[in-house]
Amino acid sequence: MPLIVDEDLCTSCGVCVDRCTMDIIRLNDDGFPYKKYDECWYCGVCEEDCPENALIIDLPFQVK
Amino acid sequence: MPLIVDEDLCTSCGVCVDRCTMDIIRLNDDGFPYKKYDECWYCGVCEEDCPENALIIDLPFQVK
Amino acid sequence: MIVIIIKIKLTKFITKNLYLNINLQIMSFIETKTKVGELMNLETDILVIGGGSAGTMAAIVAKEQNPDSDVVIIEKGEINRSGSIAMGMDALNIVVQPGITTPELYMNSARIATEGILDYKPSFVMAERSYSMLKRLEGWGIRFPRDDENKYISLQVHAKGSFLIEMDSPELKLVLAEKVKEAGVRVINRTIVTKLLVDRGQVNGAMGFNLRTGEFVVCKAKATILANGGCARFSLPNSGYLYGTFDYPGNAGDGYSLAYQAGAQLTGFEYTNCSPLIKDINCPLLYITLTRGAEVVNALGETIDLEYVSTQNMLKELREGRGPIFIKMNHLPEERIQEIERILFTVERPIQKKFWENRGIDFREGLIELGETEYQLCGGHGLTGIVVNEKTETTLKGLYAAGDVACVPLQHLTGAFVFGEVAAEEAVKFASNNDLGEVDQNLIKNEEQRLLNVMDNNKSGSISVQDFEYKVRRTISDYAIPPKNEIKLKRFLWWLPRFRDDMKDIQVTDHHELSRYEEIQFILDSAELSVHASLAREESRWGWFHHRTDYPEKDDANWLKHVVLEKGLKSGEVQTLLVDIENGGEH
Amino acid sequence: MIVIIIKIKLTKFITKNLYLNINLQIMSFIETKTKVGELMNLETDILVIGGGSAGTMAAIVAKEQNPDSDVVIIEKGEINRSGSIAMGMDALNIVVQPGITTPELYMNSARIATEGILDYKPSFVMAERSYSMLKRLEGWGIRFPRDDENKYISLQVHAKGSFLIEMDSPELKLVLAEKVKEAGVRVINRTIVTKLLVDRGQVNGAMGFNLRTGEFVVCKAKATILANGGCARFSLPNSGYLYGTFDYPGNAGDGYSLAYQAGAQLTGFEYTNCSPLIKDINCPLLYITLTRGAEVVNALGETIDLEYVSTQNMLKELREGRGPIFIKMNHLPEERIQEIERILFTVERPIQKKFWENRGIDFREGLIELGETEYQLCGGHGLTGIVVNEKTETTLKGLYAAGDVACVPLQHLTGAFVFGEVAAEEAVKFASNNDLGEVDQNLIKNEEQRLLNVMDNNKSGSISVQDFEYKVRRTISDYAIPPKNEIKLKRFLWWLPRFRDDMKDIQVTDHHELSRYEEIQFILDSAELSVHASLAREESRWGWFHHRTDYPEKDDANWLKHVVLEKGLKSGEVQTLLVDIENGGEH
Repeated sequence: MPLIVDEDLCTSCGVCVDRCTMDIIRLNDDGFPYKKYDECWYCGVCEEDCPENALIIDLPFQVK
Repeated sequence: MPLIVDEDLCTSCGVCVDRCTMDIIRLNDDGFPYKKYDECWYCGVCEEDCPENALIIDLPFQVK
Repeated sequence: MIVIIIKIKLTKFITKNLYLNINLQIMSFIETKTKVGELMNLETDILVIGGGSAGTMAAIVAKEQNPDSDVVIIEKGEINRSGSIAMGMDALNIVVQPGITTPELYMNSARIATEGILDYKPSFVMAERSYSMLKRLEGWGIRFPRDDENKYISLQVHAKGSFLIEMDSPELKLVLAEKVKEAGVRVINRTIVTKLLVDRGQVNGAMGFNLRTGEFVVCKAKATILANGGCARFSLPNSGYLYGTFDYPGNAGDGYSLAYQAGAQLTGFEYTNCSPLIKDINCPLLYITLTRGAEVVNALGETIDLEYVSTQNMLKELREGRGPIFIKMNHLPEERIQEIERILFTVERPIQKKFWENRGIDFREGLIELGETEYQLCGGHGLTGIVVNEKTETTLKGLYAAGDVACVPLQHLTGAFVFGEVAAEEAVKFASNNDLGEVDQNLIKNEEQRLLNVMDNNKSGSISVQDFEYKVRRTISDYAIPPKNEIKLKRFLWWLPRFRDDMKDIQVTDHHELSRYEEIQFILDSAELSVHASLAREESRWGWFHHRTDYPEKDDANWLKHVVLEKGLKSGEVQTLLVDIENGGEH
Repeated sequence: MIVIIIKIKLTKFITKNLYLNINLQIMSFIETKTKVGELMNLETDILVIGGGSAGTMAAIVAKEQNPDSDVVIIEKGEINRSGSIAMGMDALNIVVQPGITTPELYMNSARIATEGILDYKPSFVMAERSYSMLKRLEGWGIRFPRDDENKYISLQVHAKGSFLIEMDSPELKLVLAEKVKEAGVRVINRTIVTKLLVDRGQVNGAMGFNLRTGEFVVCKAKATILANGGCARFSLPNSGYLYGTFDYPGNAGDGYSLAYQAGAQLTGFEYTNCSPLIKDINCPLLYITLTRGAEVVNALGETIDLEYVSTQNMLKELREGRGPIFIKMNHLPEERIQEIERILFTVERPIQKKFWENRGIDFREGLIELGETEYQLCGGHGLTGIVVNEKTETTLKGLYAAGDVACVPLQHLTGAFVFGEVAAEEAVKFASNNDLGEVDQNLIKNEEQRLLNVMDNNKSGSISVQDFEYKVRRTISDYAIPPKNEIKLKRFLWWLPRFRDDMKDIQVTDHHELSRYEEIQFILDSAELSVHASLAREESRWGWFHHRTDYPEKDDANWLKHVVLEKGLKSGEVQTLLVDIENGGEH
């Protein structure tokens, strides 16, 4: 259940990391967000609050 | 749910690897058995057939 | 103390690499502080634990009441999007509009919905203050749509009266966070509270840690408001996915456990409740669709009779083998469908849009299968919480409780806001007459040491926090939810000390995992309280939610009472008391 | 072809490091061949797929019948400890002892137990040949204890007659493997069969791969015996642990899928059955304890009436809210407890000893909680399998089936052995009159390419095989097991093509994982067959196991029939036929 990141749009601003309601997003070595922990509630905040619309979340496999 | 191996007794003979009914045991770099895959049926064959009685299996956490 | 907020405006002209470097530095700074041991020492007038609907309202109103008082919010997430309404809500469920409905009428409805387990005063106060709360929110820019006659659009989901008022507010939580900031409230984000500071029955603040940096946080306070939600992570969701819960899964019973361990009284823990929501994903849609003409049909094609929106009737269909049940909308006009879609896909859980696209289902044709959610404990959707009076006072001096953590049955979002307001008023009054209480430094040292010990001892544990939680919650599913009986409930009590002991085998490698470890303790405490309450209530009540196979009947003669729980002063065990219902269940 | 067996005798004088080096070399040799692409090309007279109870017996007897015939066993595990009886068994469940019971009496019992869904001839043949099978095993050194009067110890678990004979044989499987070796059978271990070779309705062997080395294995054969078990990995165990099943989880419905895809007929797939066994661990103990005086009590303390060992009665207690249920033994004399412990802790699932020690439960005091196992499909414990006659002939020329994979209802271990014997006799006869059939080389190339493609395309899949299987089996739990109805069953059919399509997202990084990937296909095929059969049978039968809420009654007038399934020649879809029961359910 990955985050789908448009690397051309993402500015590595970290808003998704800041806002994630379950504290599961971090930036990887290239500065792009990924789910470090498998605890997504699919609240949609990361996608909604991304200032560049660079991010799409996929639903966890077990619930989709 | 680890295999508990008595490293003094284990001769790295590989019988546990050979006999495992779910094909989940391998020898690590030190020649000692470990569960490479989390698919133990706790049949007990590895423990029973070990010629040195060097091996004890623990039950998977979810069923014990 | 001065809070410095650094805000870097993003512009498209700054190169991406610059951002990247800045942010990587910030991130690595965050990640390298990997030990509890750093200390943040705070003092405040009013500490609010939990920055969701109730907590933000409490903090804002406290500053309104006394701009000179210092107010701190400690929030486990991040205040802009924390709590259960991260993505807004579609309605205020309980609003008594002057001239249209009355608090008394609401009380009639609520008493039916709770089968009489309802104290008069708190619920009445909520109803009474609900309209001014709507006006407050409207004043802050929250939209409450009106019809052609310029009336708020209301819908009937209660037995008597249309109390539900439509609200169009995807940005509700952002607005609240902005108001918090404007008010000058100090916000400590990403910090989990693990213990209240208590001295001789008075609460003097709280302790916890930052779940990214591990910084140990101690906050002394003249008054403390618990507003950190119910227990959403109770039994196992059907999907097996631990976080696929109806309510926000950050709510792990934190507040129940904190209050219980501090010595407060709690009640309603026998009412383990669930809902029929979208199967697998567990997102809500009942009120939104059913109030707009949707029907519920069972596997035999029969329309389920819903006098009003009764989830119990639907769950019965599932239990009695007439499942699956579905929401059917293909008879609705196109504009109604679009209205439903607009609400469902923009507010509360907008991810639904993606879900239905992926499933290839269009409401115009396809049926929406409903499934039973996990069971939860909650003051908002249920009857569970800390004992409070109409002033949000708990049984501990200096401790107030508002929102899902407090037992004002079925209070929904309205209750969170109204009692956030009330808690602020009361806490400000209390704080103005009190100094910072005494704090035993050993309490603080012990809590820090306990957390340090877990980080030290659990590094190489053999069980992941998720595997552990799975077994705990599966065992809750096996023994602590309906159908209940004495033997099942006692089986859970057999497991409890084993689980607590087995926690030494949980692997904890960073402070994020430490927070999940702490949450498992909250879940176990919540379950312990629930099981004791369920054992105590030797009857069945609130339909299926406290159905005991060994006492299958409701017994009003003997059991129109609260089961109240508290920690035994000497035994350290759960004590149960039977307490009469305020106004004898009548008014 | 000559099989060279290298046996290095272990002595304590050889240094450990030497062992280590030898073994590490072997292991690294095994692990480095990580591509399907190597080819093992075999030809044989008789190919036995599955080296468990039925398969080893078939191979041994085939060599007995014609020592000149070449016999190959392809086994997914390793022959010394493969199949469902890796650690031995405590009893032969069905033995007709001359002068004590009769095949006719057994048929009466079996007809009651199967509610009439029983062909006369195969079950009769099994009963008839059961005593000589006991004698054969005894001749091989398997111990059947006798009482003071020198009679075999028999216990009654059937409605009529004591057919269960005690057996004391922890080493049963090792003895069978030794006999296989002595007979000169070629054994290909760690090889999963993924497809049968079929030409114009005749089976000519099989293909698969070594799940350690990835070597692609093609074995042409004059006759093929399927003996690879039922589907133990069907619905989800209550523990959520995929491999915590009652039956050996290596049985994933391999044989059902292979036979179906090859065009054979199958039957009894609507009888999804489960058992009340030790909760959480799902190990068996019912017959062993209940035949020795143990009782089953429910949560209300009532002893459950068990006219004979009826699992359906026990499951009803759980369903109707009177659970948990327990096995109670505290009234038994010490020597009886010790006898039970000796059996439980040495044979079949000796791990139980560790389980009870860990739980701190002593049978002298504690109760044993029973839980419902996952649902399974099985010819041994159930009524499901490939259509066979009393000669083990399937509906495909050259293909025989024996043991759990074949539908001889409730045949247990006796059936595996007897029909292993029968299959060998028939296959040897058939092979002596047949050459190796034609094999279309494209079939072989296509199958190899399919496997290579999975290894290539699924390297970086986003879903682990275990996560995938969890969802598949949870969905089976949701829709394909009792209580059933048309809508639920059709919901599963909605999921089927989605699951098959989603398999492209499964991560497969080695051939072990590839074998788990293939097993998911077997599980999906088994579920598809089961759902179609359940839809076809528009009545309820065999108690709870095929209970339809939309057809809740048993209807002997119209439904004393087999639902037979086969793959439609043109459609490629499941076809269902209704077939009369041999001898009209009577004899």
